Amino acid sequence: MILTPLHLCLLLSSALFCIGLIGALSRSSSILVLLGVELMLNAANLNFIAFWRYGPNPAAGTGVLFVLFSIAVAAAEAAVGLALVIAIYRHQRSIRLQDARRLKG
Amino acid sequence: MTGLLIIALVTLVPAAVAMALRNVIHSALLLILSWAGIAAFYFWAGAEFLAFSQVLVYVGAISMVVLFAVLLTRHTRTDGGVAPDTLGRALAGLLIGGAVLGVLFGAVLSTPLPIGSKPAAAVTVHGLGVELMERHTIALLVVGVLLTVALLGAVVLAASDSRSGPEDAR
Amino acid sequence: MLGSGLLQGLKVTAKNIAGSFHDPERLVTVEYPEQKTKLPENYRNFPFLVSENATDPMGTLRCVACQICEKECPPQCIYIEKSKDKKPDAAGKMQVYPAVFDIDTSVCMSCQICVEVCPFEAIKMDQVFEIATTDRFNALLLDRNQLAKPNSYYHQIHPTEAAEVDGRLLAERKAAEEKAKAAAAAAAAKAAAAAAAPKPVATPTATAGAPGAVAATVSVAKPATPPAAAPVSATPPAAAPAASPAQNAPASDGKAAP
Amino acid sequence: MSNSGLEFPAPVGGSHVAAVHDPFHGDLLEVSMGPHHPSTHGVFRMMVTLDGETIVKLKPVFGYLHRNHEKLGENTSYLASMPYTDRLDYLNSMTNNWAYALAVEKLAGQPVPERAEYLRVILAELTRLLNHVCLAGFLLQDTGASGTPLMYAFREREKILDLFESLSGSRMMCNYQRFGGCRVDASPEWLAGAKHITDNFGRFLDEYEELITGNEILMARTQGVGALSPELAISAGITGPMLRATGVDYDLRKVDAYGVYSRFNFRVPLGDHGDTYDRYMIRVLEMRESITILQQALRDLPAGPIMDPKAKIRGFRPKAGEAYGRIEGPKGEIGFYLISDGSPNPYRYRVRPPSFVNLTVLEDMCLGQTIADAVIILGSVDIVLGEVDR
Amino acid sequence: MNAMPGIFAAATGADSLLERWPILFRDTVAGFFPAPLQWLVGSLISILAIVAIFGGVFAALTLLERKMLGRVQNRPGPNRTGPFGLLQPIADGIKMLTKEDIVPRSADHLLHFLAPVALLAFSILTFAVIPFGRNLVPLELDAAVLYFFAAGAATELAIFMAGWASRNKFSLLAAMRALAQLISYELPLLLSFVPIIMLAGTLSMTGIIDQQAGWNFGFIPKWYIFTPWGFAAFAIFLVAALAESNRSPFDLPEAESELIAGHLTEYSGFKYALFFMAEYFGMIALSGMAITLFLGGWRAPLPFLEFIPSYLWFGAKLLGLLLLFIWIRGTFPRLRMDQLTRLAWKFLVPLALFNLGTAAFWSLTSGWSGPLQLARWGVAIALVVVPFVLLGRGLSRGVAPRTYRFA
Repeated sequence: MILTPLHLCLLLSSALFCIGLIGALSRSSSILVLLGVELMLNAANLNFIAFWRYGPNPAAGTGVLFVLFSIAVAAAEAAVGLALVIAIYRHQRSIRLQDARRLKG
Repeated sequence: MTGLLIIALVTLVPAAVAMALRNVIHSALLLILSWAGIAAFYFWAGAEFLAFSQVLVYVGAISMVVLFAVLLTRHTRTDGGVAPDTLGRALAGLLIGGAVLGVLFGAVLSTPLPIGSKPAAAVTVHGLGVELMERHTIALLVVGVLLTVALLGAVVLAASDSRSGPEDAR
Repeated sequence: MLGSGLLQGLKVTAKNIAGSFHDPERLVTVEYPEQKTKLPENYRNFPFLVSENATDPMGTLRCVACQICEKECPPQCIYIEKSKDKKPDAAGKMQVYPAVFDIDTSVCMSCQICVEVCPFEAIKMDQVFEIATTDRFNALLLDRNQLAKPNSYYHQIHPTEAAEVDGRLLAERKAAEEKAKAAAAAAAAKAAAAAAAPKPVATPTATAGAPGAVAATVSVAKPATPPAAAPVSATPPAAAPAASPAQNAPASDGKAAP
Repeated sequence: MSNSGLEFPAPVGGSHVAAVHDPFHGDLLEVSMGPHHPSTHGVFRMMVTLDGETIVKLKPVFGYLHRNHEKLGENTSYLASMPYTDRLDYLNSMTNNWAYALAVEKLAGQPVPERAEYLRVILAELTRLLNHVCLAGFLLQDTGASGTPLMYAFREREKILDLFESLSGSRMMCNYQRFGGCRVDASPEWLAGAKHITDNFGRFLDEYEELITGNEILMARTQGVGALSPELAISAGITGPMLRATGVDYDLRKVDAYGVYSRFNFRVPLGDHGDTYDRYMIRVLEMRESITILQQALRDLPAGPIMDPKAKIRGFRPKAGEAYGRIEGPKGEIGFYLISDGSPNPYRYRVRPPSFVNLTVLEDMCLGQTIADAVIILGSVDIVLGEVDR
Repeated sequence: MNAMPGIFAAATGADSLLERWPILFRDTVAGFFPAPLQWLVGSLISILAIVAIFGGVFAALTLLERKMLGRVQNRPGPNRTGPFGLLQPIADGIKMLTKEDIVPRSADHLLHFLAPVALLAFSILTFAVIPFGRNLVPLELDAAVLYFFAAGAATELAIFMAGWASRNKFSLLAAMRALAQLISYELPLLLSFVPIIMLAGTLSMTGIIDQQAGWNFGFIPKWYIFTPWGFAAFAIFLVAALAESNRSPFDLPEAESELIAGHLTEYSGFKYALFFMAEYFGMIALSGMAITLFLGGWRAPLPFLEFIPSYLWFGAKLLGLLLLFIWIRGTFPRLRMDQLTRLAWKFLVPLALFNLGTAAFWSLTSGWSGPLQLARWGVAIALVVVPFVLLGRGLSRGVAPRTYRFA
């Protein structure tokens, strides 16, 4: 079989996704978990660009626009997520996820 | 093709190391490098506008927020990280991650994909703008509202109770 | 309106930038090693010892080693050892002189108290301020040879004060001379009365000393002139042989006189 | 003493340097500002506990410049202490000299000739100009104004220092006042120079105020910062411009009317907020009042001797007794308390340093402010470490 | 196109040898190399030229700043090294190079080393898209403006690295301040030039400069600063640029009276010099950006001055802006952290948003002429001034000159 550039891009993005996944699953620091999620999101964005680049109609720019929106959402997610981390830290004096068991602050 | 490989290296290695390090600050800085690598990928793929946006948003903004959060939530300066993760947890993570990786790789490699023939007709900023304002107006508005709400929510969450009184601060 | 104060401030600094190119009031620094400001006459730095003339500074120190300054010096940076012998001073009177006179200028705080308490106008404040050395200890410890400066130098750095001091000294010496004359006259009368005079030494030196002092004050502008030097050089023959055995002689002599 | 009380510094070791955990404030950071710090005005140290940038605790640590001044004074003659007083508040040696001379004159019952009294007023008011202009410069330097206001202030200070130098022989260590008068008489040229400087000082103040007083950044930085209540100021013994900035009308020049101050016509400016801006502005206004005093004094300066002819330089032994001499120094009430046992040295020699007393309320003013404010609050207290540590 | 006459007038200047020699030189040198390498050689020449020229400008600027601050403060400034102190930068450089490089034992050595390097690298990156003269753009990008700010955004990251890696509390506080400052001022900085992009319709620097070609009435250049909204945007940009480049009165991360030297406290020798270099490079780059966006780039202010080569005009404008920065530094006290952020969020951001509206109004009314033109100016000025006054009043609430009573 032939390894096309698209293949390579997809492999890259899936590797990145898995790194993010492993990080998110195995770390207990909520900030690192958040960063892992962020990485997975980025991996998804890579896919959009890869398919836009090698897809049938690169001129449409839909992939780019999708990633643009995705970045915006990721920014919002990061802001809210980290605000949550800080709020949790205020209550629990810890950013370990294991410690944040109570829903009530 | 070598370009792509270098980009993959710059993206994957820091990300992997970042996920393994104990020092959160180092992790964050390495992740910034990884994000920069992703931006390089966008640039390589011909989406330069996206590359700059990625740098601006991730390197310029999200990284700052992350670093801020790390600094604000440290116990003392010395241990940037938190208590060590349990081995079982790490193993479970690795296992699941490995499994997913295997499935994804298998899927990608077993799929015949069209060979990218035509060179990318680079989208101009102007073209993007026109498309954004004409075809995706609603999406743009929604994202704008989302961002505003997220900003307000983040402010409310982060600034919530520290000064309001002793009953909140335990 | 917001920002008006800021603009005003910018205006002032702009005025100063422009002024620094034409207005000496707005470029006030002095390029030190090339330019120097004129030191005011009262400026003081570290003390020095006044000697009557430049050719023989050690022989003509006004200091009589009374040690008042040593006692009064607030940081106690003066160290004096009295001489065992005596030398005639400017007025011709036999005086003790400082065998050792050290000032540690690394300790001295230039307060001028030594000058104020000195009854003999022997210690004055210098104006040399470029005294930085690479040696921390020895170079800053000044001995009497380094400290001694002639009266003419004193006149150079503090003209008005020096003139006043010299005038006062002169007057004092005149008074002393008259007193001595009166005393001599009285002594002479006494001697005449007693019809026996074994000690005519004191009166000649006193009379010889007074003109010398006058000459020294007059010839301030031209140091080490023969007239100034003459009476001084006339004295050493009396002082130089006066070693330790001779030292007690006049004292016992003086005591024996009355 | 202040409400919070002045604590003597505990030995500070490495353990203080760790972050402190406090459930009510989050993570606290203890920062040692000084003794080597650009804006602690000498070797002063503030152990600051920070919540973010907000100060939750401030401990002043001083004594790095302690020179045993008071004990030295008891072991030297009365006159020999005079040059040491120069080194207390080394910006204002003339007023230190005066306060000490006043105490000794009270002790010995020594009268002072009128010309000397006038000269003392002239020199004290020049010193006030010098000190306040320095303060204005340093305060602005503390707010980060790149040295420009400081250099303008120093430009004017230099002129006054030149005056001092040509009169007393030294720019800062004047050692000028004596028991019963002054050391050197002022020549007519000197008086003309003083008049020239006095007349031009107002113009400089106008320019300085144009540069800075209306500056929005300065106002935002100083207004409402480090406010001091009049009650606390009185109970802590605060004096000088700092007290008057809180609105308390207390000026020794009016209260004691020592020397010939009763003959001059001047006003005492009062603040209403007691904050840093008030402390700064009170000083600026005091400078303007000083100018009017100087003009009157230079106009009315009588002829005559500058030293009481009966005054003794050598062998000065006041009769046994005690005396407290105080004047309104530029920083506040500077006083000397002396007990004599009839010997050439004082039995007890005590200084009441305004810098030190004014510093006691530092923590009260700084709590709840940010670390940047602490610097300018300290600047507005106007301390000189030579006087604080003695 | 309304810029056509301007372009024709410029053509006379554009053809002169003076104008074209940098490009000619580059192409000639590159021509000696085989064709595949020409691109590389050309780029290398550009890079070398930028580093050399701006290295020189940096050296001159350190001297200029010290001289000018000296003049502000009634003193001549450095004048001992060489004639008029002109060799001072060289002396400084030698001193910096020969000083011992001290790294605190407990510092994070790698980051401590990386921080100045990264900072300098990021600030040099920003030079890549600035048009220094006609055709003198090192890198012609479609989204050049975005590139510029993406590269610039990374600089505060390096400051954070420096502050955190030093393991000094003052450095750490400085790092926090640097982060807060970046987050606060990125927004007004970006918002301030959005109207420009809106009206120019392009993110390309050359495009923006082309839009500013020509003169109204033959002598008022069509630069964006000469419109009400453009002027307001310029002011906002300038304030935000001061904050972004950590210049006084926004030099909080290195506030010497509070944090000793902030993030620079634990740096010495050459690394310290690198920080300085980066700070000045950042200042130069932001000034260059301001020139491009608001001051017509390399264009001459008057038609008959076109014969002067464009890069000299750029240099003159750059010098003017840098002098303004130094002048401001010599005059103003520093803000406090909370005031700094308040200024950004409560004043500059709303003002920039209002300004966006003003620019939209300006764009919509571009057809108005005659008396309507006057009305257009009036409304636009009102749209700029009224929010400024109102927001300014809100910002300076509780802060006013006081009157004092006398006992």
